[in-house]
Amino acid sequence: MSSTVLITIISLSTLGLLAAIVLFFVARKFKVYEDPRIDQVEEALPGANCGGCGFAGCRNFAEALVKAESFEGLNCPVGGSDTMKSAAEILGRVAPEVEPRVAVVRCNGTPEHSPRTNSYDGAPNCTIAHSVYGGETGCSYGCLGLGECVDACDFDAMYMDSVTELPVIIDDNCVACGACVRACPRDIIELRKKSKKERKIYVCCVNEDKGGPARKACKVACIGCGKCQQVCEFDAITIANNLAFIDSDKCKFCRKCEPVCPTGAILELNFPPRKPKEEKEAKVEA
Amino acid sequence: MNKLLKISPSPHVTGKETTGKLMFGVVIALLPALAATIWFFGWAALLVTAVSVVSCVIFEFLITKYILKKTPTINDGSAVVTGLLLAFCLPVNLPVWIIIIGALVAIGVAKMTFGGLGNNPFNPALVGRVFLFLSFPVQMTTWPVPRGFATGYADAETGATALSILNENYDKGNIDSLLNTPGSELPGYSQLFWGEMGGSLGEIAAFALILGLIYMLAKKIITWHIPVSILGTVAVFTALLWLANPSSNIDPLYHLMSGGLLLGAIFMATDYVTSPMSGRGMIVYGIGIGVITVLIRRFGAYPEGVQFAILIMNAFTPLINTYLKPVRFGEEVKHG
Amino acid sequence: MNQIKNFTKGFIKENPVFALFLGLCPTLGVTTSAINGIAMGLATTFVLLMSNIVVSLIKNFIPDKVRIPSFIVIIASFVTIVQLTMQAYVPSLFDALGLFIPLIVVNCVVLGRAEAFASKNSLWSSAVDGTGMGLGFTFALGLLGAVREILGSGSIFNYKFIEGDGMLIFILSPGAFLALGYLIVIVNKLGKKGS
Amino acid sequence: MVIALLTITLIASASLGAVYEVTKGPIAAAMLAKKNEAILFVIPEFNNSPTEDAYSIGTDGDSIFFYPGYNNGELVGTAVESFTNMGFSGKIKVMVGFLPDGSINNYRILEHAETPGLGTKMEPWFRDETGRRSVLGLNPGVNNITVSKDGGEVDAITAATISSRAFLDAIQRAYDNMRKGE
Amino acid sequence: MLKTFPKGGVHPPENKLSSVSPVEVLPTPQQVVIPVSQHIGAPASPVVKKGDMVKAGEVIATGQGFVSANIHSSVSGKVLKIDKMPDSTGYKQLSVIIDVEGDEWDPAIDRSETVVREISLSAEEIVKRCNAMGIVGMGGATFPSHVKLSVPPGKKCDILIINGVECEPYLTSDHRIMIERGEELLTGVTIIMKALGVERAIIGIENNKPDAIENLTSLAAAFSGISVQPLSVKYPQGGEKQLIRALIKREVPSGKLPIEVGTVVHNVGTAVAVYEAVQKNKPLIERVVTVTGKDLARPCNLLVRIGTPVADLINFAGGIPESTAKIVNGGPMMGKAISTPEVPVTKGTSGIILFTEEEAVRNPSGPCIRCGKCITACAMGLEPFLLMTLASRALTERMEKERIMDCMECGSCSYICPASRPLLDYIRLGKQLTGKVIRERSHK
Amino acid sequence: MEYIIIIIAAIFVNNIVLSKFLGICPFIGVSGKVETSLGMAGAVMFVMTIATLVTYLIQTYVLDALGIGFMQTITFILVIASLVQLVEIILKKVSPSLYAALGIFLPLITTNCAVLGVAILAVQQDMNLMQSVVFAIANSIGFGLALVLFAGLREHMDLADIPKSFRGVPIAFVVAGLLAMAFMGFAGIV
Ligand SMILES: Cc1cc2nc3c(=O)[nH]c(=O)nc-3n(C[C@H](O)[C@H](O)[C@H](O)COP(=O)(O)O)c2cc1C
Ligand SMILES: Cc1cc2nc3c(=O)[nH]c(=O)nc-3n(C[C@H](O)[C@H](O)[C@H](O)COP(=O)(O)O)c2cc1C
Ligand SMILES: Cc1cc2nc3c(=O)[nH]c(=O)nc-3n(C[C@H](O)[C@H](O)[C@H](O)COP(=O)(O)O)c2cc1C
Ligand SMILES: Cc1cc2nc3c(=O)[nH]c(=O)nc-3n(C[C@H](O)[C@H](O)[C@H](O)CO)c2cc1C
Ligand code: SF4
Ligand code: SF4
Ligand code: SF4
Ligand code: SF4
Ligand code: FES
Repeated sequence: MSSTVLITIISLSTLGLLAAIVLFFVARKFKVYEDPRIDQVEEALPGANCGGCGFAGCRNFAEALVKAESFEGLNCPVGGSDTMKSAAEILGRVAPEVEPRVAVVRCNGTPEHSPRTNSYDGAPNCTIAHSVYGGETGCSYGCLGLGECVDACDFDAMYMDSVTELPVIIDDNCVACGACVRACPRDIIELRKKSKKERKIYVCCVNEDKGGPARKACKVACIGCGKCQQVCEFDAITIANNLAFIDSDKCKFCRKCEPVCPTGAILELNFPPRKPKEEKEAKVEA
Repeated sequence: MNKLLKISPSPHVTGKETTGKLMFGVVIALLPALAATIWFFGWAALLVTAVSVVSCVIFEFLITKYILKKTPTINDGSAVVTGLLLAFCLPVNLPVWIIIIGALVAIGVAKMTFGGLGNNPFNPALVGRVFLFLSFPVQMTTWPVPRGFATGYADAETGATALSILNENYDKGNIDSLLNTPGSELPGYSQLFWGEMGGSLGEIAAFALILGLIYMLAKKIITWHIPVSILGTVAVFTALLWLANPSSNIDPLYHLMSGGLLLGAIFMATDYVTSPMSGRGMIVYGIGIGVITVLIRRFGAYPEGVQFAILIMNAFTPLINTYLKPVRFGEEVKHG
Repeated sequence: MNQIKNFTKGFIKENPVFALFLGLCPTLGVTTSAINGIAMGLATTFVLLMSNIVVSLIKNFIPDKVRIPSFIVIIASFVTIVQLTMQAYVPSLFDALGLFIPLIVVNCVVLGRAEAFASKNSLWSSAVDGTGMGLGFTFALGLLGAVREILGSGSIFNYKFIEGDGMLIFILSPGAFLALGYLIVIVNKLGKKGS
Repeated sequence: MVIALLTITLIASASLGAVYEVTKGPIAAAMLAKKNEAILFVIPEFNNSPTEDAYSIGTDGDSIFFYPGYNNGELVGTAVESFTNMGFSGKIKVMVGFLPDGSINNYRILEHAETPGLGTKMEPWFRDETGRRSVLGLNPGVNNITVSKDGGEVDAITAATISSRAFLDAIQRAYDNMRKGE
Repeated sequence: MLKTFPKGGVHPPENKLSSVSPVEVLPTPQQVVIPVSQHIGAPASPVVKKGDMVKAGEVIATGQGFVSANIHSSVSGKVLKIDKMPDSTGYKQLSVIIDVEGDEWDPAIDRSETVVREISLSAEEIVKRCNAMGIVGMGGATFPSHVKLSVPPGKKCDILIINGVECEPYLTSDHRIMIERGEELLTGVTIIMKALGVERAIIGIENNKPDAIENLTSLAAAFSGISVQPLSVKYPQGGEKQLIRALIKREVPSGKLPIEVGTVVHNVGTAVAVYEAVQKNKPLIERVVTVTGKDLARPCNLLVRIGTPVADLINFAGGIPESTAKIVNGGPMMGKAISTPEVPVTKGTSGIILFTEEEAVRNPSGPCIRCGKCITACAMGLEPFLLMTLASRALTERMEKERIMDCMECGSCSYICPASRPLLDYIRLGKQLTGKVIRERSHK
Repeated sequence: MEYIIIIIAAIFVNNIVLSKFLGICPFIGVSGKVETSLGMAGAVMFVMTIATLVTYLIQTYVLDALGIGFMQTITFILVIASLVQLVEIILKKVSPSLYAALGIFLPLITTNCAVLGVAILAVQQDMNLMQSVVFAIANSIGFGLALVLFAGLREHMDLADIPKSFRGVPIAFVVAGLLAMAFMGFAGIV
């Protein structure tokens, strides 16, 4: 072995040794503990940082998960139960099963149903419009049609229909993150339980006015007459403030309520056609 | 009254100023300089200007429409201003294809990549110019001498600009003799003022640029802060150098009127989009440009430094905007 | 793991330069011509391949605590070997790449791969991964080099196809940044369309 | 753990040492070859070994090296490794060959950081016969080898006057020091 | 040089079409709709029922808590119903609807024309009386006046400022009051001075109302401690912080009230209302409203009962012109567009302006060109362009740091912006978001 | 004067990031916010100065003395790696907030070309001890300047309307290109 090789070996080893020793002592002196599971959980999350969980980004949520006593109320809507399961596995806990949900727009105030009374000329933003005036129609509860919900959706699951001037949800893309629900200043959008074959039945109105004014503002407004509540056998329908609401967790999709509504405020979608009353069906779908 | 009543948040009246009118005002302010350059360089100058303006507008149209898929924004006139100013800092004998590349870079790279009007951190026309300067140094530093009307400039006689002559001679210590020798290559003050000398299109005639400044100040298109702080800083800095060593430096007046300083200080440093927004910020920005300009002119490799100085201070603009806020109400006068 | 996918991922989807934004200094620094870019890429590939192999061979013997230092020593050794070899047998290339040869040591791609892949996978996978990533890196550098050479010098692989000079700026530093910025967008657009 | 690290270091350093041993020769040879090739290029044929007969003069914080070439004992030319700090981007190193009468036989740029496409034109420019570009055959002792802008006899590279000045400065420096050394 | 505030401001065309029209009395309407919330603070709670007969000046709803105000019937007649009715924004609000029968007033009210100069009430009694009479600020904010008349413990007020600026274009109601009711006004000022315990009051009036300046200056000689100060014309000089700065060179710090710098600001209309409440026992049941517009047949100033439909006012002034595209309640810079002329006049209605299509249309907004004109225009020294961007991205933390809550919503920024950006629209949104965050934090 | 030239050259003329292409990864990675970038600049300055000092000593008194110059790369990287780890451990304890801000980038300083590059450059340019240290400090200031300017520009762009496909890294490169272009103006100042 030549002397160069020898010198090389000796000097490098000494250097390595020295560095190792210094580091060893410093590391001892300045030790800080950070839960390694936070990293693991974060890796299991989708990383969309959408805030659907209610936390500021995925890492924040991971920290919350690690700290949480139970997973009650903690859910990543984007990743769904699979993600929660793997997070639970990492932390050795059981995750609650969450039922998949999908957003619906509870307003049917198309120009045809709800004639325009004013024209809005402010900044195209629903919250701004909502805070300065009641709306372009006589209904001060309905959709303002400026698409703030659409802008909020990170998953290309919404668009504004130019004819109805209402937002439309593309069920296949919707991950039920709830961003649109939070964005809408009028609480028009709701996350409802997903059902087989994308079936939906819900009151497509949020107007709390009494029957007369409500009807005057919009042909398909819910007038709070209570007929649907009477026919529902499952206690799924409640009426409050002149407005009916169908609880998607209780609804059994029996379709009894839809025909009794005098204004057509209840919508049913993706059901097979009814035999005798086809005429009405067509009207609602239009 | 059969229409629907309009509803909107206040205010319900608006001022008369629009983006388009402001840009048009800048174009008007540039007309004297355009006239001067046509006077000295003939139709070739108009050709360069036209090519630049038209290609800027066309590029903006094509990019907004086909690449960004937005509604084209050429009506606001900002592309016209960019085109004009780009042309104004090019030599008159520049081949057309190079001008077109410059326009593409100015609009495509410096402006539209950032989302168009209002979003670009760097001055588009200057980016276009510096890009060309660094890409085609030979073509960008051959300056035809003015021959008046009607002649082509493809094969014109070329000469050095005032600043490049100075740049060659600072270290030789013969500046004062150069200036005082009749018939020396170095242009005199009246040439600087009226514009009969080599240089890029828009920079030669000081009087035309000053007319533009007066117009823009009168029309409130710009405020005094930026031009005054730049010119003031250059004057002070060069005066100090000159007083310390008159044979290796030229006097402040000469500095002010030569090169692209006036064009830059009046029209390019004042670009709204890329300059600070508060008065205090503008002054800091102007001082920065002044100092860097003189440093580059006097000590750097390039005879002229305004273009770089403005771009460098453009980079500082966001920081200036963050740290030099307007004076808030309640900050200045405390309890009376 | 599918070895073919493992190999090809480095080209577009996980391209160290275009997708992961790693190893950017040599990417910008040496790509004044296609040849330089490719040479740098291949030198890096060699180091990547060898260090991946060695790391995956000895992964079980290295305690966790000294994992990173050990990797660095291994990588640095291979870099020095490349350095000495190039200096001896291709001195002109060595001069052209200059400082960036020793800097392969700190190329995040190399250490990143050793740490993220080789220390967890088999010899064969690691070798495939190293080669794939290395060639992906080479591809990126070659592409950027080619673009800059074509625009900046009007030539490709030293073959001049226009009279006179190109757009000088592309040989200079601003051109490097600009070209890379636009290349990333274009490559990512094409990549998305492809998959 | 220390043992593992130590083992790795040991193996690494040993193999490095070995590679170094192997490449030491070729590296030195490559460096010498480069120099010899440049010398061969700038002075007429010789049959001594100029690198062995080399001598140097220190100036401006660096050194200038002289490689005299003899053919059968007769001086046929001197290759001078000269430098200048006046380049556009710092130092430029050139090898320039003088015939015994002091006229420039040929030159080669060894090292520089000038801008490609501008300053890099030094290599072909100053032996190009167009106009007054070429410095070959000029004698710095007789001719004024500065750029024409400065009143000299050589045309500067278009848009690269700085590099041209620097190049000529290196040549002049080589000549002056060669005369001084004699 | 006339006094003014130093920073910011704009100068919109004044268009004071009705400044020479004396105040006319609008006949009582057939029905009035009186909302129970016409002021800042808690809504009042109705004390009448359907079918009750009321006289003009009778309390129909009582204020809830300190910052609130009583509501009085402005007419005599029968309560038709108490129901939710659309207010000027189109949202429904609890209102008392009264069918007018005759014009019978509460006997306690002194309806004579004679001006009573002698002040018999003590400071506390004045405050109590204002509270009982439902006096709120007439300058636009409708802040209950009794609150402003009671100086909080620990604070001291040394000077009263009376706001006769009326810097909004078109509006002339304060102008007419200063000309026609100078003596009542000055007596009102003296009453307020007594309530606050100050020796000095300054009335600030913009120089475009020389007749008002002249009238008050000559009358003020007979009142001790009151002076009139002409100001140069610049919007938003009527903003209280700007006015204080212009008149006495004090700057109210961010987030603080004028009392912090030893002053209180009241509008001239408020001073007259205080006079009437204190000396004549008359509640706030009518007010002067300017009805104006370029195409309106007869721009005028009207004395109007609260609750009168806006349509009645317009009809009196010549009817809605065909060209009308927008109707604004208040001034063009700060007023609110109303969705239908059926809505009622309230205590805060200083003017009704009918805009033509040409004036009403907002130019399409373009990208911000960072011209800085909004910064120059903002009298609060804010950066509206930045606030708008931050608001549209809901960056509340940064908005708070950039002092969005200082914005007084004067609209100068939107007015001046060459790119027609809806700056104030977004700044309001930002203020809402930020205000919510701040409130939540202070609750914790 | 000599030191002034070194300083100006390193900060403006041959800016380590914009013209030498060293330390690009952290330049692109940690430049989102002005505050973080200031922290990063500080960390780099600290590490770079100490690293250059130590490596200079090792080069002169170990490698050159023993004639094993070829071991430069491996010894330098070892020294730098240990140093960074040292800084990391200490910072974690002393200023957790700064540590949190710099996050994963502290370890990245190890694999940061700037530190190793400057150490090697100082040796290559035959500088003496004092010159090397000044050189290191000047370069880290240059790094900091570029980083902070860049962070300011990126904060500005966060609020701008950048086309989707350019957001993030690509636009950062375009800005870096334009910044480098502006800095070309300093050519020849020293
Ligand atoms: C990007 C760029 C690189 C340059 N590189 C060099 C160079 O390497 N050498 C040089 O002498 N001049 C170079 N120059 C030109 C000088 O800045 C200067 O203009 C020139 O040397 C003197 O002008 P002249 O030769 O046209 O008289 C360069 C210019 C640019 C724009
Ligand atoms: C929440 C709030 C509290 C106030 N408290 C007081 C107060 O305690 N004393 C007072 O004199 N004025 C008070 N004011 C009234 C303000 O000083 C001011 O006169 C009022 O907001 C109307 O002014 P503007 O029209 O300029 O907005 C208060 C206002 C608000 C909004
Ligand atoms: C932008 C702006 C402009 C204002 N202009 C006036 C005005 O011209 N006249 C006026 O009396 N009050 C104006 N005010 C309201 C005053 O700030 C303040 O609230 C009022 O003078 C207080 O008196 P009050 O409580 O008696 O209404 C304005 C407020 C703002 C925010
Ligand atoms: C006073 C003023 C100066 C301007 N200066 C320039 C300029 O120097 N360069 C340029 O490209 N555009 C200029 N413009 C046009 C416009 O602002 C510019 O294209 C924007 O930077 C594009 O976003 C100017 C506009 C104004 C109003
Ligand atoms: S539609 Fe609503 S809930 Fe569904 S993904 Fe979009 S934002 Fe989320
Ligand atoms: S649903 Fe809500 S957010 Fe969406 S457009 Fe309608 S009002 Fe706006
Ligand atoms: S509305 Fe607010 S931000 Fe705009 S100018 Fe007025 S105070 Fe300033
Ligand atoms: S006035 Fe309008 S365009 Fe000018 S800076 Fe303000 S928001 Fe931007
Ligand atoms: S490659 Fe240089 S810092 Fe990453």
